[in-house]
Amino acid sequence: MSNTDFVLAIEDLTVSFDGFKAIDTLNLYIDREELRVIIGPNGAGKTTLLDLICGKTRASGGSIKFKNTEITRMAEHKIVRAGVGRKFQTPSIYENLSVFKNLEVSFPQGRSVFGALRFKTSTEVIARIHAVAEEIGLEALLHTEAGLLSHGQKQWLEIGMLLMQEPELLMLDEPIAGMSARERELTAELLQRICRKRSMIVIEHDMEFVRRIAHKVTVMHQGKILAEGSMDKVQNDAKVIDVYLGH
Amino acid sequence: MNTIKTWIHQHQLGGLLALALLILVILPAGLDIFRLNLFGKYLTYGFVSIGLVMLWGHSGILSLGQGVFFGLGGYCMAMFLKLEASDPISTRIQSTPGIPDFMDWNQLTALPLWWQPFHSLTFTLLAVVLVPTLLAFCISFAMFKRRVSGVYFAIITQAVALILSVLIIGQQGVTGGVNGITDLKTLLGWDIRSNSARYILYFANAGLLLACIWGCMWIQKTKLGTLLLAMRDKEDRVQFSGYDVANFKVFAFCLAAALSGIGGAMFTLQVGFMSPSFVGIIPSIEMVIFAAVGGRLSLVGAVVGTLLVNLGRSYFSESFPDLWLFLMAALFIGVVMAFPNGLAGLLDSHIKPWLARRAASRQTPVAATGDPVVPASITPTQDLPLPTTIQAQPE
Amino acid sequence: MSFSDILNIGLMQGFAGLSLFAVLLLMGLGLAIIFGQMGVINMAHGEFMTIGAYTVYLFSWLADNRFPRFSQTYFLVAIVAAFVIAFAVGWLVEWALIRHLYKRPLDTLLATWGLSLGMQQVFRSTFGPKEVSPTLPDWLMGSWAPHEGLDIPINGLFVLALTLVITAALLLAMYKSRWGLRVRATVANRIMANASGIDTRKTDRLTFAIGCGVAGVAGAAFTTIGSTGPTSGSLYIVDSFLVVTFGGAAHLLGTVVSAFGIAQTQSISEFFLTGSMAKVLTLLLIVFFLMIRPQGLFASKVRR
Amino acid sequence: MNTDYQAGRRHVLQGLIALALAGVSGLNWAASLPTAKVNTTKLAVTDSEVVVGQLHSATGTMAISETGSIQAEQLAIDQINAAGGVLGRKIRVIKEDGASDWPTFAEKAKKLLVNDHVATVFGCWTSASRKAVLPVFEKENGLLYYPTFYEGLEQSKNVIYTGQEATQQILWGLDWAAKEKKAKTFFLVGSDYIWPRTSHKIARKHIENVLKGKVVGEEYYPLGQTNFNSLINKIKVAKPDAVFAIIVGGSNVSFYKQLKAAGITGSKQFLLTTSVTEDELLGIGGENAQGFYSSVKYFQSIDNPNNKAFVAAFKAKYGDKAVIGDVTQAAYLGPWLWKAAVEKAGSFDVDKVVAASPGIEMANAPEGYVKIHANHHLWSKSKIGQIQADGQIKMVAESPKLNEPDPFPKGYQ
Repeated sequence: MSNTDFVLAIEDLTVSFDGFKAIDTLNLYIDREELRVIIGPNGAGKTTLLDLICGKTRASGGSIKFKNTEITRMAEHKIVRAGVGRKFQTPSIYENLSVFKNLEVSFPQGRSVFGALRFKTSTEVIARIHAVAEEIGLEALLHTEAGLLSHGQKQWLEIGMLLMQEPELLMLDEPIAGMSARERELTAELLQRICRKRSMIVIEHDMEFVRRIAHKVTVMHQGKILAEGSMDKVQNDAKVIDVYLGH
Repeated sequence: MNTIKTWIHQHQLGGLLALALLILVILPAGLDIFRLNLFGKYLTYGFVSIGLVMLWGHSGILSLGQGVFFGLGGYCMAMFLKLEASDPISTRIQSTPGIPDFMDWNQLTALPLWWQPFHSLTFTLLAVVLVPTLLAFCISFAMFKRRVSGVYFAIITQAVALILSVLIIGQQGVTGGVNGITDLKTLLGWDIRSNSARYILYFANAGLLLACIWGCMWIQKTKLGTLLLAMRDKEDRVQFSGYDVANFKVFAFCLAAALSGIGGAMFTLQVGFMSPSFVGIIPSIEMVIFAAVGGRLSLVGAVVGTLLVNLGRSYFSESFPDLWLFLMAALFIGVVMAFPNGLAGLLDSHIKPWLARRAASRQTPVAATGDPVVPASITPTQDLPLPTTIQAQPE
Repeated sequence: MSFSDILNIGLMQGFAGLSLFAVLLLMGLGLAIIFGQMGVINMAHGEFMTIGAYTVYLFSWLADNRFPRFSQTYFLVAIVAAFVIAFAVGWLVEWALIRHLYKRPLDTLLATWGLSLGMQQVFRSTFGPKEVSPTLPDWLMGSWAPHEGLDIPINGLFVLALTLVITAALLLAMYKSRWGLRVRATVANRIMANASGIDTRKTDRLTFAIGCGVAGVAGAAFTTIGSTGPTSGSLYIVDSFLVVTFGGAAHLLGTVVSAFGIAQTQSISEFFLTGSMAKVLTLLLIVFFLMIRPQGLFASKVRR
Repeated sequence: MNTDYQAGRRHVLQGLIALALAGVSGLNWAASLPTAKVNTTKLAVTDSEVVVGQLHSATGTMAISETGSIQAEQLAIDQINAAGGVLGRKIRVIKEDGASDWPTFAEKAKKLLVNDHVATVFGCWTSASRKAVLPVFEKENGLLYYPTFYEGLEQSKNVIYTGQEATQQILWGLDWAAKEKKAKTFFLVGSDYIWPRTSHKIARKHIENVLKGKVVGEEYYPLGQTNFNSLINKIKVAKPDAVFAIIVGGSNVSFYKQLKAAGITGSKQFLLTTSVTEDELLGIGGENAQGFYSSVKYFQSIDNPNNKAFVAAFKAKYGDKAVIGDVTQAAYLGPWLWKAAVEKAGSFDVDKVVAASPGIEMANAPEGYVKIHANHHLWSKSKIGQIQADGQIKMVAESPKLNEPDPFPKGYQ
């Protein structure tokens, strides 16, 4: 059943908290270099789905395959090393460190205890940090303490930290929440740029933004997939209008 | 001269140098050998304190069982010294000469097998570091892989301290029981109780402590140090950047244990005995308080705090025998309430800005003050985040 | 040894386990509220128990010297008084100390450790450094012997009954009263609780004080089986924390089950091993169990 | 009577006469015994004053036990000062708090000897604290008067042990139990540390080899244990003629309260203990241990004129409710024995005082007659008392002759 071409293949995934099924026999397939947006009302299980993929929450049943490898029981850091990056809903960066250090820590080298002890900031690392900083528009702020950045800049920094790891699948949880119109604009451009080299899953509420970036949209409701397809298609889906857009 | 100054600033060695000046020059010059020996004893607790700075302040893991590792290091050293003190000639009045006196009292007629290697100084010195580290590894590996954290970890370390102290007291035939291992005299024939030996041991201890602080500063500056700090504040982010956080926590715990073990061994050498009262819960908590008073984020601060608390205890208990516990209690509560980052935090948040303001008002350019450890803006609230955001709740 | 002897010993040993269960539970209950519900690591818990013990001593002194006709009944009054006094001190401590530290739970450990040092010295200055012994009512200190060779300690029965009453009252209060609702809401989500009109500060103070009050009752009850001195409370503190942690800090019911489990393990192993080894064995089992189930026996499952 | 002691007494007499004649305390003494002569080792001794140290736990868990010793030593020192002091010099005390912490004891001992140069120290209670300070005293050549009954296995040139060592406390008591109480089977219980374990080792050998009895159980519980129900059931299973109990500290209270509640009372079970004195009964409550027997060398209720004077003086100083236990009395002996030895030696120098100590007698000790043995322990009479409901202990038997202290008993190791 599973297609080896998919970056991510989720089949019959189920998780329950004290009997409440947050995700219920869900199937989802993501193509290479696809930017998928997941929408749905609060409590639909969107964030839980991301948690399950990156290993933060453990599934009660079903399978998650990343590039045809089963990752359902894999340790979190191994899933990351396999190539899955995850951005959290609220910006999760190291506020006390500079932008440069934030990016440096995310560089995928010296990941063992003693490796980290021996890690040197080589020219290769510096070059990569500058490249990523340019990508996310923070090059001028490299030596600023991250806690002093604006909310939007923090979101970008976290995306930048993920880019340092060059993930093949990047998952973003509401990346533009709390951003100004201008910042949304820039973020949309950023996402479109970076998805050329990788697949992405984005959770978002802002329909304008979704329309702009999505290749395909998945609508979730009560732990299940309600509809899937292009933005136009799901927006005209009667079920979706009923449970979500109609409200 | 200026280049040296910048070098010191760059490497944030100002605090370390000040501490070195204090314990290598000022104290030995100003104190008689009795008081100096006392300070030597306090400095051995300093090893535990810097371990706690690395473990608690820097990595966010509170251990209430550091006394266990201090005790183990001390016991290893004490076993070696006791064997040396128990040669067949000085123990000829025993039923079995040549074994430690407490074994003889407990009808042991031969040295237990696991005591044998402690005839060797090399083995002993290795054991001083490795025995605490190994135990720390076993505990922390099991705990952190199972994601035990915060208060729960602290309470488990307490239970470990309790288990070990009951065991040591209960197995008095091979451990010396509640009296500990006492009456230690010589190290390779060198009388450790003479004044000259005390001076040498004091300086060895002080030098070793400064070296350990320097080593910890170096670790703080590597990527490992950055990661430990990052892990304390945003454990999830570190984990989802591809790091196995459990391994890093194990490292921090083992490091703190090794440092404590060294401190214990130095204690045995300078004080001349080791007792299970160190392994228990009360000394373990007191050691946390030493670090807290000095500042859990500052290596130098924690050592200074250790010295101050112990000095305070000696002074108060000599001068105000009826009130000294109130004074200590007030000190602990006061520090926690008013200066959560300890005396070092006070320096960073009040004194340095004040100095900077004064300097600025004199129209002199302000150089970046050499903060010994971490930026002052770090808040100590990350120990156990309460659920503060709505996202933490189930959907 | 005859069959009836074995039966008697079995019964008495079973009761020994039960009475240890009651002791552990009673010492853990106050902490389960303070530590489990509020996250405050109260190292002065033992000293609040000592307050209860000294209250009994005071009442016993009054009964001996002023009101001899109450010498058989003062104890019940003293238990209520122990609650009231420990409650009041707890209220004061929360106001002066704890409320400033809610955002720094590990710091509560240090501050309350300082507090416990200070309280011990207060006891020493007030009641003298030596232990004291309240004169306990005769009906409390004997044994109940239903037939030859079987003695059930009445003080054990008393502690057991008291523990059951207090536990039932706390469970009821926690799950049926408005206070309990407020506490649970505050624990679950402080901000939301605040937003929905719950005075979380008042709830905190009341909760802390009730926890201390229960500790006072425990201390009062333990005068029947233990010592009363400035440092008596320190005998109980580690066991209390282990009981609460082992049970899973968030659930009162967990504390009950955990106290039962630890008591049975310890009392059975004590019968077959030496006392020290029994203690080590029990502690090791707890540590291993917590390794396998870090959240304790009972933990609430939520998405974290 | 020992002539040396009489010589000491003669000095006192001379002193008193001198005092009466000159009207100024000690001046003549100082003139006849200049400080340079009585103090050749730089001790803190002046023409009018001699400084001594007192090292006990005033805080922490051991304060419960050690307070009595602190009070008794202070009382003895006050009395000595009132009678003119030692070699005409008033005693001044430096008090240090060991805080129930053995390293602190070592630190404070060092402070007293090295910084304060005290002539002698009265102090310590637990064996662990004594073991911690012992190397300090031997290294700095100090002198310690140690008041507690203890396990023996020690004999230091620098310590005078004014309490009983284990054999003195145990052997005669067990003989008495076998003879008077017809005890054949014994159950040994103790706190888990060196004193109970060593004592029980001696007791077991004596029971098995000398009394030809049987030990039917031997149990140890960690210090601080508060629950003894399982132990009590084990005792009930074993049904011994005698329980021999050495439980200490807070555990003691729990043990006796729970024994009583389990129906094991003095009227039903013979129990002999070496760890309960009037001090412990304050916490246990006499009614909870009523009828059990204690084997020590002193009871507050001993009926002799010396003791009556001692108890009266103690109560006058510390209040009517003050009680005096065995260790408290032993602590009271310390300053008097030191004074006698100093005056016999005619010097405060530790070596001379130590050399003068063996043979020093005290006929007017509250417990009766005591004498320092060459092994630095005291000859004393063992006594058995029965615990009363009011917290006093009534003496029921006394060994007919002085028991020789034997810290390294042959055949018991």
